[in-house]
Amino acid sequence: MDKKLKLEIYRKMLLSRRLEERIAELIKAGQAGGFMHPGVGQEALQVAAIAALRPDDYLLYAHRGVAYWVARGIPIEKILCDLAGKEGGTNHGKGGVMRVVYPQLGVLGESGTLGGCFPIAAGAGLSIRVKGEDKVVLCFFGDGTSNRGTFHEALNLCAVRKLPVVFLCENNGWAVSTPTEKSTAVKDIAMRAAGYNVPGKTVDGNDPEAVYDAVKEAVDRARQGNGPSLLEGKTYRLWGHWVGDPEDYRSREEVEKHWRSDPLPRFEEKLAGEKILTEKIKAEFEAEAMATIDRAVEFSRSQPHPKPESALDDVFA
Amino acid sequence: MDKKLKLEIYRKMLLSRRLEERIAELIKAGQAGGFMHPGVGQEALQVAAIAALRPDDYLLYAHRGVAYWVARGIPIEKILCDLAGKEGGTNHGKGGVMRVVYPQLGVLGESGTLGGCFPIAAGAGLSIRVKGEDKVVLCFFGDGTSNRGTFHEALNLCAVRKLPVVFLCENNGWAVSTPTEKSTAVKDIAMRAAGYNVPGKTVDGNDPEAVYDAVKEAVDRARQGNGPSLLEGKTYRLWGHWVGDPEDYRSREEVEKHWRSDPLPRFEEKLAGEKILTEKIKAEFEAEAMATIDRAVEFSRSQPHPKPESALDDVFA
Amino acid sequence: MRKITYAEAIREALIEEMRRDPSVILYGEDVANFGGIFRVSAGLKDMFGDERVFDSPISENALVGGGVGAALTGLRPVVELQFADFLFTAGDEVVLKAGMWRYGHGGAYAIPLVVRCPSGATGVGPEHGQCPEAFFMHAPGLKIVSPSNPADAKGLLKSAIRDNNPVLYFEHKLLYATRGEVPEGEDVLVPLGKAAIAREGDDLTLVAISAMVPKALKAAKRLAAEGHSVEVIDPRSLVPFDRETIIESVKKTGKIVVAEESYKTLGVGAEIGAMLMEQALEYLDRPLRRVAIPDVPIPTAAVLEAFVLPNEEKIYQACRELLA
Amino acid sequence: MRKITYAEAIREALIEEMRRDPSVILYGEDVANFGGIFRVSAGLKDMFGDERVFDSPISENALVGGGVGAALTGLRPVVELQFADFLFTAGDEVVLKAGMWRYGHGGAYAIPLVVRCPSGATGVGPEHGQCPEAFFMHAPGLKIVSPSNPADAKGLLKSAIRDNNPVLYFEHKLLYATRGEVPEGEDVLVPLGKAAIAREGDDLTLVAISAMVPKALKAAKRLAAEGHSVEVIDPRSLVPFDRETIIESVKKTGKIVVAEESYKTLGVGAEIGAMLMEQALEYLDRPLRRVAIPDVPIPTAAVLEAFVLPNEEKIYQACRELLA
Ligand SMILES: Cc1ncc(C[n+]2csc(CCOP(=O)(O)OP(=O)(O)O)c2C)c(N)n1
Ligand SMILES: Cc1ncc(C[n+]2csc(CCOP(=O)(O)OP(=O)(O)O)c2C)c(N)n1
Ligand SMILES: [Mg+2]
Ligand SMILES: [Mg+2]
Repeated sequence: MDKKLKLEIYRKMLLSRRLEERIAELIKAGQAGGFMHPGVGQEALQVAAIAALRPDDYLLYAHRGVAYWVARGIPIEKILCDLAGKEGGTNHGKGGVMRVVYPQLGVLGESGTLGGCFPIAAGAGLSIRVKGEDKVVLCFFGDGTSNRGTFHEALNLCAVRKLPVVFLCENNGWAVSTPTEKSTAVKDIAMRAAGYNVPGKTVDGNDPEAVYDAVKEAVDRARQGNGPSLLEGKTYRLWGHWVGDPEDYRSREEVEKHWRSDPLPRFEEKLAGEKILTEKIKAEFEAEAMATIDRAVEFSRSQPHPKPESALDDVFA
Repeated sequence: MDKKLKLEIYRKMLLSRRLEERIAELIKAGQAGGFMHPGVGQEALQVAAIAALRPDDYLLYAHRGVAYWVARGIPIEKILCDLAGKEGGTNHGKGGVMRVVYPQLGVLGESGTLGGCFPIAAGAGLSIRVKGEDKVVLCFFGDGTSNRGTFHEALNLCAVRKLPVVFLCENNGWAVSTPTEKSTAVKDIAMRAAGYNVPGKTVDGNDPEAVYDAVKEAVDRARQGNGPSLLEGKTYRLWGHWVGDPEDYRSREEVEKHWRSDPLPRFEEKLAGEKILTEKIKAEFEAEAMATIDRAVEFSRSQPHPKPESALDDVFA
Repeated sequence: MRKITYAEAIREALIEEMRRDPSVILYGEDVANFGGIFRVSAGLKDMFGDERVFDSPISENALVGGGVGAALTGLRPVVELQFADFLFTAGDEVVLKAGMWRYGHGGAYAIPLVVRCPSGATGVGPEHGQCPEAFFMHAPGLKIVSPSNPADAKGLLKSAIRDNNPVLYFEHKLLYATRGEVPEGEDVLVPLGKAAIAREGDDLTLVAISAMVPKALKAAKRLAAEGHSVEVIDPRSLVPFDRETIIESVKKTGKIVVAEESYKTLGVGAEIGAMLMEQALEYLDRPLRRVAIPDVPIPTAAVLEAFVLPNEEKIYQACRELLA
Repeated sequence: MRKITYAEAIREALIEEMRRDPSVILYGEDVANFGGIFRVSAGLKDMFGDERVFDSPISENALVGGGVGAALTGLRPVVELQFADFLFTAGDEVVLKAGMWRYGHGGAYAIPLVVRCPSGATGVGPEHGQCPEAFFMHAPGLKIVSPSNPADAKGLLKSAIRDNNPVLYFEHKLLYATRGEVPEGEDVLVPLGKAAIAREGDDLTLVAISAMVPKALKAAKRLAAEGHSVEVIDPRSLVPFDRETIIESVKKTGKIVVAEESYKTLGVGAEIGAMLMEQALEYLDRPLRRVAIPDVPIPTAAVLEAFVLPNEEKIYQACRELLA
């Protein structure tokens, strides 16, 4: 990973973190008008993985946080408009922030039912294959979601038809209040690759370089026509399942332990050690993030709500 | 496996074979009134596996053939009545021969949608566990069916809760007209066990002893509270998918090759070699099979059709 | 009489039935450790142990199908889906397994299964806010209940658990916090298949389902102030469906409005309309009015959601129109 | 005009549309190697290659959901389910993905997907013999067609493939072998949303769906011999639904019978009844009659199946009753 890419990943991780902090404030103050599953702690995995894509590749993100969209380059103000159900977002209030969509960058949207993404990803892979393109599909999902039947059906279909799809599990140790080991029979989700005869690899999801390398390898493989892969990044959900989650199902110690491997300061220190990130750049990134977010909040506040009767639009094309 | 058990397995394999031959005749002559997926060639797997169960265990058979029922001891005449949709069967014309049911021997029935059996099996396992019983569930399924999402969900659920369920795949190389390798990403279905951290084992499904030993081991393990297993017997569908299948999708050579490992003569020779099966016993078994089948056909012919208005019964308990 | 919330009433029913019958179990995503994402089952794991109350993987097919398998073999499972919408995720298990296993096997088994389905639009969009009762009312072999108040929530859930058939139990999320009088006593049941007359009246029959009942009652009150006597009927159970009570009412009033949070086309109101056209045509003196979602998915933004959802005002207007 | 079978008509439509548009693909279980278990797609793999026509695993969720994903990204997939009943197996993918992806994402994408669903009772029991149109007619975002003859089968399938929305295309198994005139020409379409008047008449409106149309026509003929003029309407497409044609007919006849192979409660007849009660109450001079399956699963044995299925005689009797 070159210096420029490292800095870019760091910048997007930071922007995502700051954006989620602001969104949490807005939600707590009753000013956001929306609902959000925060991704704090998982930004390294999300940003670094998406850095391995080409602009014309397809992305199916998961339900956790904003970093996917920040990484892909969707304007922040659009995200905030979607959160608030305002015009000026990507879905005109129809789907909220859980359904950010951006066809220009291959962002296909999100399934409200977990695991709904897997067949969609396979289908996008099918398209690529039939059209003879060299695009790739990246499909994120949680550890808990790996227990949906659609995971199995889609992995198998992609494997038998060698479709260019990279499945990337964000294993953050929890599904709402249920720890992974109580719901999931394998320690590493990537072990499930054996059921489909595809490469499976588990990496430290809080290490952007490890993530980038693994995803890049899988993406290249898919692009060359060699079929799907199943990757897993180990990470941790530092915040609650949603903003406001009482979190009475897990211990403070456990959470605090994981704050010590928060990927943001960790990457910061690493880049500082490598003399890539200076205090000056850091300060600039922080200032830029704040300014971007402020502007976006302003924009979203100034945007109108969709016209009520527009609720009847968009059912059919 | 002791001598008595070997003979018993042989007897039931033979009876099943003769019964299917008769059913095929009846169907071709338009005299059966029903629809059937023949199991010719798979009797070793079906009969030997079921021999490893206790009478109070639960059974979810698959859609292929009669040997499951013969093995479990369901009276032949009931099977024929179900085939013909007559009274005197097990489901009073409601479900046909695809839904033979026998609560007395834990035979739970069949799902018309393939893979519907997996969650049902898990649920029966849950019952056993909650009630603190030491029963076991045996769930048969085809190679093609292993690609249903329910397979994944049920295996995982059984594994995390250590439910006493043995999943047994009859890998016969085909799903209707689709060869296993075209639909299924792994060579051995048992490799999928890795995705659930449970024992997985592939055996020669045409060798009743190998099947019995593997199933017995898995059943014992389940009975002792050590959870589920995934087994696979390699076998071959010697006849078409249904009686009347044109079979224009596979070569005669392939089929003929597999007739040479037909488990019935193979086991016959083995038992003859071991001096367990004499010509006399064999003749007795043949005669007994024919007599039983003749009686059963007679019985089924003599049975009335269900009363038309009984179609309205049994929706609710 | 003491007042408790709808959520508390559900919880009480669960506790009483689990105490009464060791074959009742409860499972679903986050029901044990967390007490359910709506906290309806808080504390039950501690009361009944983690064999009878447990968290499951995110595997709706296995949850519902597992419930069928457990019911076939002697348990009375109560399965919680996090959102009623996930019934579609388990479509085969709900419609073909729960609904048809008994029939297809000639009555050899009963399936005493309850699936708890939190329903209703709350700003969470098309896949977490539906009231999908009408889809399943078309499916043979399933019983369906949709309580509108705490007393019915408790009494119907207890009946559902004791029933020997699969029951889809729809608990409306916006009702969880509503309070109402709930009689004590472990054998106070509300029978499946008996509508309630929530308010008597002579001029118009207003059938309202689930969270529409309180809104219908408010509309009826407004109309009363204007001199119109509206009879509000709460079917409570959609299968079995108490057709008699509605038909009798319409024979008296000659007018009918149906208010529901279903999509309009083939919502419950369609069956009511057709049934009346079959059995009470000569008594109908005004057209049917259906207050329902206008055949669009449920949008997320509040202004859009409000536009498509039925509410007190829309119910009031529909009644006014017929009473004019 | 040349006569071909319903199955041949479907096959022709597939061939013509695949020739016309390289983004049309066909997949499903056994559609390629075998040409489909009903052999409707025989030979297509050889014509279009195994990238565009292929056999899939037994994975209904992945098939339908994959179709949505492929449609989102520029293909026009035609997915064959072996039996219409398997729509439930892919419940989430059909109702929430195909039906709502576009809406939930504010219209960002179109979903030009066709799901071919062989329907109808043929002695194969509760899970292989349903006509489940009415379930999906309640679901927003899905178009639904049910052709009753070869010409419509071809023309509607071509329209469905060219449509930019998800279409559930129900092909009744008992119609596959029926023959009828089918015009030639690759641009002969039958529009979605336009009912056909299969026979004109003045005394009674008989709406019949799919395989019920030929039976309704026979019943109408018998009634004609007795001096009754029955108008037979074939809606052909259930979403969009040509309400106008039915309402106009009833305004003329004052009487309506609906014949369908759905379960009666909340079958298509329920919507027709409710719609008429809303929009044509003053024209109705006789009660509604619905000829449908009496809310039981479909039994396997011939005598039982015949008892629950609608047929010519039951249709005839229902009409007679109203004409008396
Ligand atoms: C089919 C389905 N089941 C349940 C839910 C409710 N739900 C939303 S998020 C969530 C937990 C997901 O866990 P995981 O996949 O590990 O992702 P994480 O939230 O940890 O990022 C659940 C159960 C859903 N949306 N869809
Ligand atoms: C969900 C579902 N999809 C498709 C079918 C139709 N079908 C019946 S048998 C069969 C092939 C099954 O193959 P396999 O599991 O290998 O079992 P085999 O027939 O080889 O014994 C198919 C596709 C079905 N009944 N259910
Ligand atoms: Mg997680
Ligand atoms: Mg097979």
